Amino acid sequence: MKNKKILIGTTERIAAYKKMFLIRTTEEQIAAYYLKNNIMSLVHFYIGQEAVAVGICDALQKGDRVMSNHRSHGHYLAKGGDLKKMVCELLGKECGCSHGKGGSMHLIDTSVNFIGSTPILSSAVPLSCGSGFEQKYHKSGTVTVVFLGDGAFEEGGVCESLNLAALFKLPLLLVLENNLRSINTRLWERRSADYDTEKIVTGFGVRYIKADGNDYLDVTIKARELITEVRIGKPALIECMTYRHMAHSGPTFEEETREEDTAERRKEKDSVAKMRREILALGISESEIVATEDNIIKTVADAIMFAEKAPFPKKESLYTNLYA
Amino acid sequence: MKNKKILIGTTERIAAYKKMFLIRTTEEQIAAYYLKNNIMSLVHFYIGQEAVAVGICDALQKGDRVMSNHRSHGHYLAKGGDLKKMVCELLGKECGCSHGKGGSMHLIDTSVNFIGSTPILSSAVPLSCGSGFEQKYHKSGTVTVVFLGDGAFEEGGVCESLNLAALFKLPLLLVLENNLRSINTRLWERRSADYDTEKIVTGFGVRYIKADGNDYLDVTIKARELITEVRIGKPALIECMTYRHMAHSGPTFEEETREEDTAERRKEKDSVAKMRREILALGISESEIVATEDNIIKTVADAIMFAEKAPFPKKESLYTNLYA
Amino acid sequence: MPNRIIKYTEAIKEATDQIMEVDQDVIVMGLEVSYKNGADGTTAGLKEKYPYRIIETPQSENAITGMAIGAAITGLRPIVHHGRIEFALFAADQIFTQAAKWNYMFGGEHPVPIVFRINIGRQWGQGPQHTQALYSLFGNALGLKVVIPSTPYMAKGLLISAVRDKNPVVILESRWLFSLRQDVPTGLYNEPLDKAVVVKKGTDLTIVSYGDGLITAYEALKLIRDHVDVELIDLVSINPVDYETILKSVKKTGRLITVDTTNHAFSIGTDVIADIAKQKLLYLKNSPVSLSCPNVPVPTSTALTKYYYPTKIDIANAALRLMDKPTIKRKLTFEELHLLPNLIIKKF
Amino acid sequence: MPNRIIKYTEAIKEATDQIMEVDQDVIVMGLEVSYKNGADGTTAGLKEKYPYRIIETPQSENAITGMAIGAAITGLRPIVHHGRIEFALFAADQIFTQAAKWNYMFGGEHPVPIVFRINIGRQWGQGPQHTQALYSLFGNALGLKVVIPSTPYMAKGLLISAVRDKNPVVILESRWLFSLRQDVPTGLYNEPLDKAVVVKKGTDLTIVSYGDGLITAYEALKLIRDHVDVELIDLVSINPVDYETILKSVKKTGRLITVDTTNHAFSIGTDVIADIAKQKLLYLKNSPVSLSCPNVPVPTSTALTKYYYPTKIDIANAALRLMDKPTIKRKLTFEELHLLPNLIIKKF
Ligand SMILES: Cc1ncc(C[n+]2csc(CCOP(=O)(O)OP(=O)(O)O)c2C)c(N)n1
Ligand SMILES: Cc1ncc(C[n+]2csc(CCOP(=O)(O)OP(=O)(O)O)c2C)c(N)n1
Ligand SMILES: [Mg+2]
Ligand SMILES: [Mg+2]
Repeated sequence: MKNKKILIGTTERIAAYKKMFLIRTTEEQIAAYYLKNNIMSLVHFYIGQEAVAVGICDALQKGDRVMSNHRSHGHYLAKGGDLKKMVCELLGKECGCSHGKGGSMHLIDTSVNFIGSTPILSSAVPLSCGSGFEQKYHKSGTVTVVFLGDGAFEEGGVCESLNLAALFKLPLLLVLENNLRSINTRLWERRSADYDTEKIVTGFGVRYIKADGNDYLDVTIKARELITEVRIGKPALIECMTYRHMAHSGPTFEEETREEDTAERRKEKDSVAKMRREILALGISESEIVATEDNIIKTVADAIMFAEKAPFPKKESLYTNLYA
Repeated sequence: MKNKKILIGTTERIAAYKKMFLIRTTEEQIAAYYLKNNIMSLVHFYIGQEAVAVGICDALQKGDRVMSNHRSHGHYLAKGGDLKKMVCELLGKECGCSHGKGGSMHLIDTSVNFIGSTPILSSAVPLSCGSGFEQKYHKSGTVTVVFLGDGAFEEGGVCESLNLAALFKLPLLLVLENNLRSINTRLWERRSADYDTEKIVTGFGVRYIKADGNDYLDVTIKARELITEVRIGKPALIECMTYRHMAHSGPTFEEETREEDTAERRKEKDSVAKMRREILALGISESEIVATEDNIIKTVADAIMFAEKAPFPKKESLYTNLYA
Repeated sequence: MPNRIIKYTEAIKEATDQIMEVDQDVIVMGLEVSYKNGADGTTAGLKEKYPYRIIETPQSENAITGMAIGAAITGLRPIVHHGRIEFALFAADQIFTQAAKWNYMFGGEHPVPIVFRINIGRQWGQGPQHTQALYSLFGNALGLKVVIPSTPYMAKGLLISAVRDKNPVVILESRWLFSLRQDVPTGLYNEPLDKAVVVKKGTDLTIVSYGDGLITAYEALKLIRDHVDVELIDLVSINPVDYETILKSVKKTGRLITVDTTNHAFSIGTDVIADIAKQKLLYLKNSPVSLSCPNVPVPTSTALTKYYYPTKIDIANAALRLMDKPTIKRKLTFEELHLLPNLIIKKF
Repeated sequence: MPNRIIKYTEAIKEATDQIMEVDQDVIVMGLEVSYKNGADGTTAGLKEKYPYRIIETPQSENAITGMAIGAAITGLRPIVHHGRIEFALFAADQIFTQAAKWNYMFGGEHPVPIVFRINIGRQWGQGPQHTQALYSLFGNALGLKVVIPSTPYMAKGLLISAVRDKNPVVILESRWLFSLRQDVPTGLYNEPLDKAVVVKKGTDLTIVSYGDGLITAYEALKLIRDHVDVELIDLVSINPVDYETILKSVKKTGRLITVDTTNHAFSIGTDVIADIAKQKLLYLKNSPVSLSCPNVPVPTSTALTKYYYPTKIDIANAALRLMDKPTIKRKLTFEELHLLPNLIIKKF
């Protein structure tokens, strides 16, 4: 792996860090905003898992598509989704990416081929097979990526989809973000000691690779290699081991049931901090980084302010869009 | 394997042949009856797969349970289900095992722990996990067996159940009857070339073994070995490779889409004929066998005659049993 | 255009074939759709003509349905076939929570042009787990359009409209009607997805039904032709229900019978009757009457199913009773009760 | 027995605990049921007390539900918890095709003593895929008993009855009611699974509702106490519906309002109204009125959901209008519209 890392150049690394930091500060500022304003709308924060979203999306081309789940802010932003539209959506505003009808769990930005997210565990996986099917049918040469968690992986529809992906040779990459938890439950509560994800995945004829989901470079390099194959109809699954920093949902933390993923260890392994060290090591100065960060922080603060002031959808909007 | 076969003694082999022959002649006579009487009620014949049902059920103890699917006549009879009640059920009579309400696809005889069959593909698999769960909960020392086809194996609920079986250490044996077909579709139409059942099954932490489903001895010996382990909470799946002789449903044959499973090959591999050769080789005379067979044929003919004359359920019966 | 008499299943196949010819993005997915008598003949022969567009599938209703929806979202126009509603239930999430809600939940402009062809209902020996219809689920589900073709003509026209629609359309095909025959136009034509059809005009009373029940009612009319002047309405769509057409009729006749081929709680007839009841200043000559099945699952023995579904005699007598006329006594034959009606239907 | 005021969720937990104490065969399965605030507090602390009977599960609704049903068939009495009806839909086959039909399809004597606790309905920011109820599906499904507890008292009594019943019982728990508080008996008691409850007697008009809508109606009554004498009925069971209690009331009042907290097609109110409409010789003083939600999925923004559900003002005004009295004008606060009602309810 080590030597492959040189394939990712300085500019790319800086760009990646910026994206990771954007996701991080967006989430932090939104969490603070929710707390301050007592917002109890359902929300799932992505903090801790940024290396996965950015590592994967950096391996994609513009025409490639992404689908996602309940924890989709990071995926949306990594794919280039519009920040303001996302924040507006979270605050239920008319200019949100789903015009306030969807909220945090229903992000979409088809202009960048982020083609939708659904909070029903695993549902995006069969849907993403369909996207891959269409890409293949129209010989577009593009791929579809779907993000799912370790909990969602236990839904039978995922196994069915793995079979479809292999059978129809779909240009599909499944990104399994294994943060060791489904809500609070730990893997050992849900799987026997002999459970072997790789065997299951490859048993259906889908390639499998494991990556360090707290390490941008590891994720993105492995993803790039895989995607070349995916593009020619060899579907794959990449399992990214990572940690979710905050509570399962809501703008809070939850430390009681932590095992491997203690606050200390999460801090030690934090992907954003790690990436920051990487670019510091490239010779970028601390002050340069801070300036960049400040810029991003401000952009996000502006977006939140913008969203706060943006108008709510009108009553009439309730009744439209039942049908297309 | 060869040397293990001596473990199954002469008496047992003869008994097994009788059961296999019972299933065979029952099916043949019912098929003839359906044809003659133009009965168009849905029915799935088991002919060809007898070694599986009998081989497995001979490995069970009385308290052990069986659940089954749409093709359940053989499983029901192998577990010791009442013949007359089955035939009555097929003909829609009041004295049928389900009082005419269920028909061919809903056989049950709890007196011999054949605890039910359902034609919805894969649905019996989660249910059988529950039976195994109960056995374990009440420390009864018994096991549950569930029969499913290669088609049903593709339903996501089966994968979910494999995980549950391993996680909860259920005394559950899944019997995968791979007759190469789901209705007419062949395996290669439904699975990629890299599909590997063993990997999938063991990936969930469930033991896997493959058997020659046209060979009673192979099935029953492997099943006996497995079940000792199953009984102490190590779930397993046995995949029995076999052929379905008749059409998917109805009292007819279908030869157009056959590949490996041509009429010729089916005849060559026929499990009942094979078992007959085995007991001939044991020194049982042809005339003895024929006499036994004639006896069974007559028993079945009697059962059909009995069922034919038996009364239909009364109108009132329609309205009862919505609730227990 | 010349017409010729074809079967219900042939009408479906013809619609599929013709729409596939003109729209390269139409694909068909389902179990056995690529086989000779594919999907009861409704896709017969199409695999040869469209080798890459008739897609055989594993036994994985959930993922297959989801894959089709995903393809619809991204530009194809899939037709998914499910041989029984009970099989389609494995895909309940994809149909009711994903496809149905997709456009609304993203605030519009996210069409899901997909057709779900789902076979339902009565058939000899299919029993409690192979004969449900779940109309109430489909009628209540927001975001779906749901139609029930009662004839070959409707089967063809509705399927064509469904494929051309931008929304998820469910077509509930009653297996009981698969042998019906009718003069069907040879070319492409649309039948509206949201309009009830007045099958026969009349002044005495209104009968509202759909699918297999509509055909039974149609047969019942022949028995009482000289005694009651019935207005017969084919509901066609149960989501949305065309209340306007029904209301207009009931305003005229003042009497209403609904015929359901499932149990009565939360049934289609119930929905229709409630709508009439809520009308202000509408005075009926008699309380609405609902004919439906008993409050139990469908048993398997023909000795029991013969009492299960409302027959043409039941419907005829309900109409006669409502008009205070003497009722008919006649027993139906085994064939009438249990075999698919082998009728030739005139164009409504 | 001394009473004390406890929350809806506490009442559920208490029922579970007490029934587990007396029946060793009762087990609980579901996601997070073994955690501290398990299943929104409804199983909190029980894992410690019953380590082998509170069963944490993987994300596999289909197999988990099927496993529970299989255990019920063979002798246990499982309670299965689903956090949302949308999650339970993955187990649609097991609930509607297996558990519901099992006893009938085997001709009786094959009980399925299982309880499905399914959380449903409105909640801030849960949106189109986390707030459905699918009442019409549950009301129509043969073989299930389906109840909707409207108060802590009912939540406890109905759960106890459900666990003691030999049949599959679905309890639809409205999340909106989780903070309601009430005096609840400390011991075990049964509430009938098939009886509507007259919450308040009255003579002017009958209001029929259930769950969250019932509580809203209960609140509405306070606003019009001096103007309309309402008879308020809690439907309690939607499968079967206790039409008798409703009919008796409507015969007396001659006026009917139904309150639904979902869209109106194939709704519970529709079913109730149709039953009244079919009665011969029942003359109402006015057409029945149905209050329900608009014909669209539940959006997420509070700016839109505030118009979605019938409010106490809406209900009050519908009653006033039916009595030809002047209506009320009042705007509800954000808290009233979007936060769980934090009420103490008197015993009905
Ligand atoms: C089908 C379904 N079941 C249950 C839920 C409730 N739920 C929401 S998120 C979640 C945890 C999912 O865990 P995982 O897939 O690992 O994703 P993570 O939250 O860890 O990112 C659960 C159980 C759901 N949304 N959908
Ligand atoms: C969920 C579901 N989907 C489809 C069907 C229709 N169906 C009945 S039997 C069958 C073939 C099953 O094949 P397999 O499981 O291999 O069993 P076999 O018939 O070969 O014994 C199918 C598809 C069904 N009963 N249930
Ligand atoms: Mg997780
Ligand atoms: Mg097979």
